[in-house]
Amino acid sequence: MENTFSVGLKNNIAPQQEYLLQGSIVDLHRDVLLHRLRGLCDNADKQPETFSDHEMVFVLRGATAQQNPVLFRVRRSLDPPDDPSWHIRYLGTSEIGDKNRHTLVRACFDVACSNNVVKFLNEMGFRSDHEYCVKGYFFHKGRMKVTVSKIYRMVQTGTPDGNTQEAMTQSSLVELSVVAPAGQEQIADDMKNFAEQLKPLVQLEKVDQKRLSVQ
Amino acid sequence: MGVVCVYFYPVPEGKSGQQVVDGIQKQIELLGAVKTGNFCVDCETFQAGSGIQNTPQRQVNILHSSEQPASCFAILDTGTCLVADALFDGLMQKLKHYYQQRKGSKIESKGQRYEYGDFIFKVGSVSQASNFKGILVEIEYCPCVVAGDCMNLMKEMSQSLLGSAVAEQQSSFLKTKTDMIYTPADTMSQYLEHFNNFKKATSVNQAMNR
Amino acid sequence: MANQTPNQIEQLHKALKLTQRLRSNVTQVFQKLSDGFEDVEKKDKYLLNDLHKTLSSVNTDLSDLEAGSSTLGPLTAASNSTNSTLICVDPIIDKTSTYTQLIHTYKWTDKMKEQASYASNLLKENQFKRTPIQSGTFTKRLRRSQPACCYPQSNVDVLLNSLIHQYRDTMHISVVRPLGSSAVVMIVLGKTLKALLVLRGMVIEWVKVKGYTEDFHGEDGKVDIWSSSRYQVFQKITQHVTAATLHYYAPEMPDIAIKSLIIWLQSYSTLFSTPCQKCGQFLQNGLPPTWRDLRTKKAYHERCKLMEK
Amino acid sequence: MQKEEKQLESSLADITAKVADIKNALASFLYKLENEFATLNWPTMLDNFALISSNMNSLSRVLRGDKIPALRNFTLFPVLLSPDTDQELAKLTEGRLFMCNHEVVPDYLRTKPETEVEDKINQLHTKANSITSDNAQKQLNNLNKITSNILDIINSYREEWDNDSKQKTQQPQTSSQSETNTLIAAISMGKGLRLQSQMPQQSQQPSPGMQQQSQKPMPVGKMQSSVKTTIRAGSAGHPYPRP
Repeated sequence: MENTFSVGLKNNIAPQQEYLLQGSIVDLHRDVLLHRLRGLCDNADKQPETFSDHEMVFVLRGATAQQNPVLFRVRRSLDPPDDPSWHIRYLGTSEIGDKNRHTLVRACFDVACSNNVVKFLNEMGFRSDHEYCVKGYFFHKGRMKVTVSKIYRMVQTGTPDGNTQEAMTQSSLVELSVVAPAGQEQIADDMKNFAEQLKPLVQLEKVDQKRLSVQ
Repeated sequence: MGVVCVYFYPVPEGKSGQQVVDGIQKQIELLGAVKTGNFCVDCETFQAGSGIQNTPQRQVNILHSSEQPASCFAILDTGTCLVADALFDGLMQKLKHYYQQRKGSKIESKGQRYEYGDFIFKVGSVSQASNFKGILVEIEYCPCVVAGDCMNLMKEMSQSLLGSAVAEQQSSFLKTKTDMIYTPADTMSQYLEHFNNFKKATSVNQAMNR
Repeated sequence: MANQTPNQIEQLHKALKLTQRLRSNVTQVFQKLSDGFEDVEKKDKYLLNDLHKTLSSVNTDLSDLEAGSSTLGPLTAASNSTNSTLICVDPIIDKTSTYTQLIHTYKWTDKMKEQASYASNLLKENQFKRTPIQSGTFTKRLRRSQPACCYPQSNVDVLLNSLIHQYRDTMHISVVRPLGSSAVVMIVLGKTLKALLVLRGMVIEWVKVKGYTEDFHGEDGKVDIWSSSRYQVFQKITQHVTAATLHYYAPEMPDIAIKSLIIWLQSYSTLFSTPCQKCGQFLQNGLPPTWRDLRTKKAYHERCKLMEK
Repeated sequence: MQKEEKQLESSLADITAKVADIKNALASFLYKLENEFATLNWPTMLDNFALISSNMNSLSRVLRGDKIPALRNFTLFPVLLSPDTDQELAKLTEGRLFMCNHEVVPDYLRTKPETEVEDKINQLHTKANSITSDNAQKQLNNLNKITSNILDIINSYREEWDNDSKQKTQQPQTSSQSETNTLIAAISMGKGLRLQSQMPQQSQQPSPGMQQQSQKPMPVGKMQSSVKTTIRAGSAGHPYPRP
């Protein structure tokens, strides 16, 4: 049987490429940004949607140096706390590209899964690397997705609640992303135009993550 | 979505698999069931290489079912079953340095699907690398969600269809899950159990032939 | 008006024409008489002749008219009914067929009345003694009690809360009131089935049974009391439970009716695990024993139940 | 000698051509001003000015050019003055000048300013000379002072305005590059998110004590058990129900 995934790959309809721009906003001015985003994005008549997620990053390491470690990001929603939805996200290394491309591009698989994923990954040989909580707002305009969120460090591992978290910084992370099938470069232009409209509040840029790790 | 029992139907000496399948299908049609298309359950096995830190070498089985076309069931040899989007196949490819697909390991059960009242019957012939391996009959009782509740009811149905010898088999897996809510993942675990039995049987046969 | 035959209409026309002619003749006579007579001596004979001629024509016209009108008969049979005849006289309303509909309705109500009286006669012969109306004091108390459908909301809530509390181990009962006073009671029985009861006051008006995996909420999140279960078992059980609500119906003690129905409903928790008490089998036509005896609560197949009695 | 004459001749032709250009441009501009003043707009006005000025420029370039002999050295001498109308002249000047007589010649062939103007210049010269150098110095200083004062005022205003506009465009800082980097490093590489105790083991090479640790109730294991219990409760709502 030809499974749906290989059919998707063949017809190039499986969304697997993420186009990304990142920036941040100081908490003091976050409401201004939210207001502007609400005006710019779809569903302006409704209150912005909030989200609250717990992300655990798992890593699979080889014994030898040739095997690159593989990172799986397991995320679950804390928002209805009794019925969380889980998913695994795999992110490839991001390409900065040349000046003609306005956004970061990286491989991206989002796979919804059942709630025993942590046990499953542990048994597969994955080990927990780090974890954090993300809370914030979520907008969309067409297929562009904008999140304005705060990152919380976990003081203790395990189930997160208000007492075991502390905010990383006094800023919220702003991300503009589209997940699309490969080869749709014109999205980057749309995203650039959108990012222009948020200046000078937020500078959404392609941030080289490799450069950050050197610092 | 209800409780499913998967039965192994032995092929008696001197009969071909197709003949037996036809016989069962005739029996089902006599009962008054209606043909509702085809079904397919397939399974691929991935074996861990030696290079994972601090973990015994595990085996991951990836199963797909035509009944849940957008899902993918990943079952470890420890019994843990992860239900995920079909895109999980893509994730397995990202792990190819750690988990390699076994060549010729793909095994599948294919055949007719029938509906009768609240029951669904599936008669599948199992093949691995286009070699016929045996017959699996799946009986699903849709309205019930707890396996323990309808075990005797299922037994009665399977007795009338497949004979008491077959009906007596009960999956060791189902016995452990009598009072929990039944999920499609449990069905996949049953299939995996049977698939593994088929593989074992082949390796034993091969050993004997040598 | 419309239902008169063309022949009658023709005769009506004739009669109208005759009346006109009679009128003109009579006027002629009076005209001549009022004009007066000059030279009576000379022409008296001639004048008398003339007068005689006109009067005789009047006479013939009159007799013609009388003959014509006798064939016409009374105008309409409905003329003796009340104001409704006025509707039929109005030519504009005549087009809207209100009148004919009205007649139909009258016929219907007549028919219904007739059949209802038959039914009541039949029922009288075959009395169910559901409501024990016996001693004098008891009947007095009953007369004061209000009809079961108009119990105040608070009373219903008290009853439902006590039920929720009483059966919290075996079933999960929840109450919503999507449209004001009528309560919709949703019951989840173990992991076997879900049932929905619609109450009007304390009367059970509607019952629906579905599987454990199915939901009584439509796609818009509102309570959906109409859609049936997709499984045959629960469609069948819905029928049985509806029948049982009629059996347990007690207009004078509505709370007992609800309580006993719920106790009876509990026996369905073993729907898939109990074989039929008559034939000892689980399945009959692909269905488990869907009927529970109303008193003993034993499980039977639908057909086995009939044979038992 | 002959060569020089030839040169003169050709350069004269050049000059006449250039002058004719200017004249044409002027004439067309005047024509426009008189006849199309209703529809004339500013850009076309500017175009016309630009045309004239470019013509003037090219004329002066010709005059300054090397090939032109120094015209200053040539003398123009009116040989014949006559009070009679001269048809030829009228034709040459397109009807502007009909005769070459005593009245018009001084105007056309003038090399010095008019006498009245000359007088005025002389007057100013004498006045300038009459002021003493001290006085002149004083006035000069005064003027310098005033101009420097005005300059100061203008500068201070400019600074003020610049500040104002800067504040308007820049606003208070709404985002910080360093915080952006911290956040992105955190979510992409877990920088600053790993717990202190886990950091050395997990991010660097494995220590031999690792095996032991996985048996102890380490934080990851704890999480596992909590998840196990949620499976029982959570499996009621299967995440992928199929109709």
